[in-house]
Amino acid sequence: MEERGFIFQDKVDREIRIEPTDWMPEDYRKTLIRQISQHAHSEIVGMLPEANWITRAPSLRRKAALLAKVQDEAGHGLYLYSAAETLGVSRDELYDQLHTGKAKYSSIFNYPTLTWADIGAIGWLVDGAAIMNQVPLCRASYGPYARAMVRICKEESFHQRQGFEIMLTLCRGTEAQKRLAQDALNRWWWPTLMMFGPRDDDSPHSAQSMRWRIKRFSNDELRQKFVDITVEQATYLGLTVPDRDLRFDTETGHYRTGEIDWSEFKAVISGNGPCNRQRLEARVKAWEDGAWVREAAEAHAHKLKKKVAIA
Amino acid sequence: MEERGFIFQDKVDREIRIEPTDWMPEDYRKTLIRQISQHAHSEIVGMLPEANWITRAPSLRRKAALLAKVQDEAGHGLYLYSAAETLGVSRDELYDQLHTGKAKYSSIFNYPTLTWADIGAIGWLVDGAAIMNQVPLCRASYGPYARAMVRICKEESFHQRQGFEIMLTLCRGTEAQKRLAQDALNRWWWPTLMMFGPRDDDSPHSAQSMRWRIKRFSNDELRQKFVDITVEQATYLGLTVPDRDLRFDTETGHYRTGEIDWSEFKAVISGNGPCNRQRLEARVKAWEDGAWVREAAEAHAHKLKKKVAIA
Amino acid sequence: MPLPTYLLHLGDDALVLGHRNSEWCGHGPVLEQDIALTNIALDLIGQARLFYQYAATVLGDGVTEDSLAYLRDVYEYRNCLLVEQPNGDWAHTTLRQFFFSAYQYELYKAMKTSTDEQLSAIGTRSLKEVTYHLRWSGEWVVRLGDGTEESRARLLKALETLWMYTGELFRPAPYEEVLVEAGVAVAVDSLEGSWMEHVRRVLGQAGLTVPLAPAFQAGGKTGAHSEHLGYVLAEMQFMQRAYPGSTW
Amino acid sequence: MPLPTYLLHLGDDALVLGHRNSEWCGHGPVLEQDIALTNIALDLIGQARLFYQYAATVLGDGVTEDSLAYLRDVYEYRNCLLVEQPNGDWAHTTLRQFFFSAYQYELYKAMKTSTDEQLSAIGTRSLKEVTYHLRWSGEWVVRLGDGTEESRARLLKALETLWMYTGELFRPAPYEEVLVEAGVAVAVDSLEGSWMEHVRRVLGQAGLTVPLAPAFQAGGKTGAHSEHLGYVLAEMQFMQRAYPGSTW
Repeated sequence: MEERGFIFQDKVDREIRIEPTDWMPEDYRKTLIRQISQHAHSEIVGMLPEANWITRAPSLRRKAALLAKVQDEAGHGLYLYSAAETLGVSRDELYDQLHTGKAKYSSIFNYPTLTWADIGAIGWLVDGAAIMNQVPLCRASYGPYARAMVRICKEESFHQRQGFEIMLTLCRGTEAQKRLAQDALNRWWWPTLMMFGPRDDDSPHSAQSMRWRIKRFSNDELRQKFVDITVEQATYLGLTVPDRDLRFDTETGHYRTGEIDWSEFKAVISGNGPCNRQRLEARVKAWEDGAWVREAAEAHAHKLKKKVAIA
Repeated sequence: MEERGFIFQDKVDREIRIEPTDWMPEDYRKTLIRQISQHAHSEIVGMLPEANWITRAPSLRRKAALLAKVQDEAGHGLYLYSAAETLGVSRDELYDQLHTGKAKYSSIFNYPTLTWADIGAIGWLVDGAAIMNQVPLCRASYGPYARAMVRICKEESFHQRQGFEIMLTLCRGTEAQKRLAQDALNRWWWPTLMMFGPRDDDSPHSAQSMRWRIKRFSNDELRQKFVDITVEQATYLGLTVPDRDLRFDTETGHYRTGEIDWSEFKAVISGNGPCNRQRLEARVKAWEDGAWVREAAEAHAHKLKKKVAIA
Repeated sequence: MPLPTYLLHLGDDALVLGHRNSEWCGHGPVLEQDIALTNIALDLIGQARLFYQYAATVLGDGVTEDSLAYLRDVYEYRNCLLVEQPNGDWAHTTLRQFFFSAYQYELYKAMKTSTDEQLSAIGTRSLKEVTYHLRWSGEWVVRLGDGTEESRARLLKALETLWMYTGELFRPAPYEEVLVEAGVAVAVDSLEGSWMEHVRRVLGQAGLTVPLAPAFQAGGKTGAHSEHLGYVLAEMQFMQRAYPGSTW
Repeated sequence: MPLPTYLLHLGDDALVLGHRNSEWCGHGPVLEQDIALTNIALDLIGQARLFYQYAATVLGDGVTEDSLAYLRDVYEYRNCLLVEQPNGDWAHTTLRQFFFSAYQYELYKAMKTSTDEQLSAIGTRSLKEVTYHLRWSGEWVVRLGDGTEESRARLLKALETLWMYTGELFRPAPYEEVLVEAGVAVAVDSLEGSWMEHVRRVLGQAGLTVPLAPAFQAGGKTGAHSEHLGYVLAEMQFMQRAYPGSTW
């Protein structure tokens, strides 16, 4: 490794932030761009399943909270696209990668929101899992990324509490409401566990990312942490986790889950989830339908500039 | 008047039907085309306000009946376009006149259907008024028109009974249902009275049409007949006709209504009704969106014919 | 209870597709075709009513065809995903109808021999209707595939969009499996061969081939629907929900 | 009771336009504008809540902001027709917002001097929000009018479609007239001049002129709506209608 490589890794090891103007290995830059943009895309695509319930939220208070939440996600997308841009890639390039299917986004957003309880379940489970994944990233070696994550995590944990509270309200409610809550847990439980990625022995990129401090815990570690917390929350809610093999291991002090259906994970990742096509089409449609708007805004700005120059 | 003109009028006077191959005055032909096509367009445009409640009909039985009713109206459109075609005008020409706003349709269909009760009110009032206008046309001098009207009137009176029965069910129902029924009567009453056209002293074309036997009663005669029947039906339903000046004239044995707001009639006729734009746009959109379908059907038929010719 | 669930599944399939088709009423590309599609909608809603009425007698307890149609939420609906997909253009609508009618044709043919007399009677009666639906929709598939470049492109797009929903038609749900053993329900997995043959023939006439892509979408038959159904129900059920306990 | 009806009118206007704007959430042409329009939707829904909450205290008897929003049918809604019109494209949405914000700006400015303290407080608070809505939407009108040929054509189409709904904003309903005399309600007919001035100026900057066509559509303020509102309510009210008496 050449000298600047040593200096770079030394900084990383000593937890000194790498900044946009610092030298960095090409692979580090590429890995970061991929990771940050995937995360940004996930925020944007992730708006869709929740936005699906804005017009049908069951109370005005919930409607306002949901609108604000989805708006926050758009904001997260903005922070993250900006962080990615500091690595020398434009937002339009990143959109293009998303729209052509080259870039990925979290496959959890390829599941549909069928009932209002899904909004609770997403907040409780999906945001809960996201926070597990994201809190360590607040100390990521790349400065702009780490700083974006600090803001994001703060809002995410607010969303997570809101989601849990929606579930709690349902579970303290009528029989029909409890049924909605249980049905949502049934559908979201396993996909949420898959959010942590493949099993450690099947996760090739992890070692390098750990060395670069853009990953600090293994997939299985984070998943276990999530399971331990969430199973107890489910018990508190009076809901049944849809896993017959789930049991508490008194030796390790951890909950052991049954086997995850990795074939489903692979199917969804590779495009065959319930909503992959629908989500991508919605994003592409928004982008294409908006083309004339963006052109008009640009043309107007250009005319204004010319007028100012003449004056 | 030349001889064939005498023969024509003599036939008409003797109630002998004029058939497509018979000679007829150019004005008679033009008047018939205008009247029949307006009527056909009314059937087609008239599908829209009722179709608006098919997906929201309150019971499966009512949903099926409404679907069948709107389908009947499409059928009436077909009969009438066919009758008009016997006068030497094509369906495409007639559509074009509708889509470009040159041809008119009954202005009653420029009012919106807001609640389910409107479906009852349309059947009861609008179809009721239509029947008053149309029954005499079953004896119209032009054969194809008269025969079409016979079929249409039979179905219309079925629709009218169905509509009245919807209203009756509402009026025998809950307070909320009664409110829906009364609200619908409030909105449809005056527009229905306008369906009979301007007052006799303001209706210039009538005399000639009477002579040709394509009109047999004056607007005011038909309107009076409708009012006399309908006011009593409203009483039976327990509904209040929204006309403070309405009173029974013991001398004549007729109900006298208050003054009709002819300025509203003129506004709606001239394009400024609540739904004129919406109705026309819906028809034009259906036609334009269907262009590729019609082209494909034609292209396929053409290819088939060629294949048959070769074989 | 498997029988009422099975009846709901059959009724929901018919009702939801009938609903989708009825959305076209007044907006069809040709007046005659507007009438034809409305006719199919009417037939399907009629079939739904037969299944719901039967289910209502089995369930008793004040249940009616209308309470079944109008008072269940999305996760209680048992229709396959295919029928709840949005109408799209005329190519989507007619191809969806063709796929479903080809399935219903096999289904009702087999249902005629059900040991359940009422199902057998419904099968016999509905088969006549579906025979017409199948011919009508198949003719449109051929017409669009063979018509113009545009119609062909649109049909191809419809095929690419809808194909993935066809597999579910032939995957028995648990409530079906129980009833197949009892000779009551149709073993839908046994219908796939004839269906595929028919589809292959008609797509062939349209100048298309059966896609190789997997027809993997499933879930509707056990209550896991797409996001579209919720909007269908919100609209369809409004009156019964807003004015509960009323007679219409 | 004119006061609660007036409050419902004010709340319905805000809620229905907030609903329409919220339909854009996740589908905007630019991420930043998606956020901006969602913000406006949030403000409007917030304003609706203030009016409904006030109405609920006046009406008592277990009425809540949610029962007012979710349990009234279309003929009981008192919003003007403008706000219930479908979103159309970005030009329609921003022009509709501009027309309405320019009206709300005058409305709330006048409401600040209402003899009703609560209305006066709501007016003061909401005016700040609306000042931003007006600037944002006005800027879009100018941008689209001055932008490209396409954007100008679309804006013109939006103007032609929406203009006829603007007149209703300034026609007092009976419940307003009573309250104007009492110094409670704003005399909307007195706002038209300033509104027109503002509209003329911004349309001028966009290179357009105020249409000569009559702005004749009316009825929403007294419950005679267009056919669009029923669909809005069926969707919006689904949960409260399907699960009555629940806490959310």
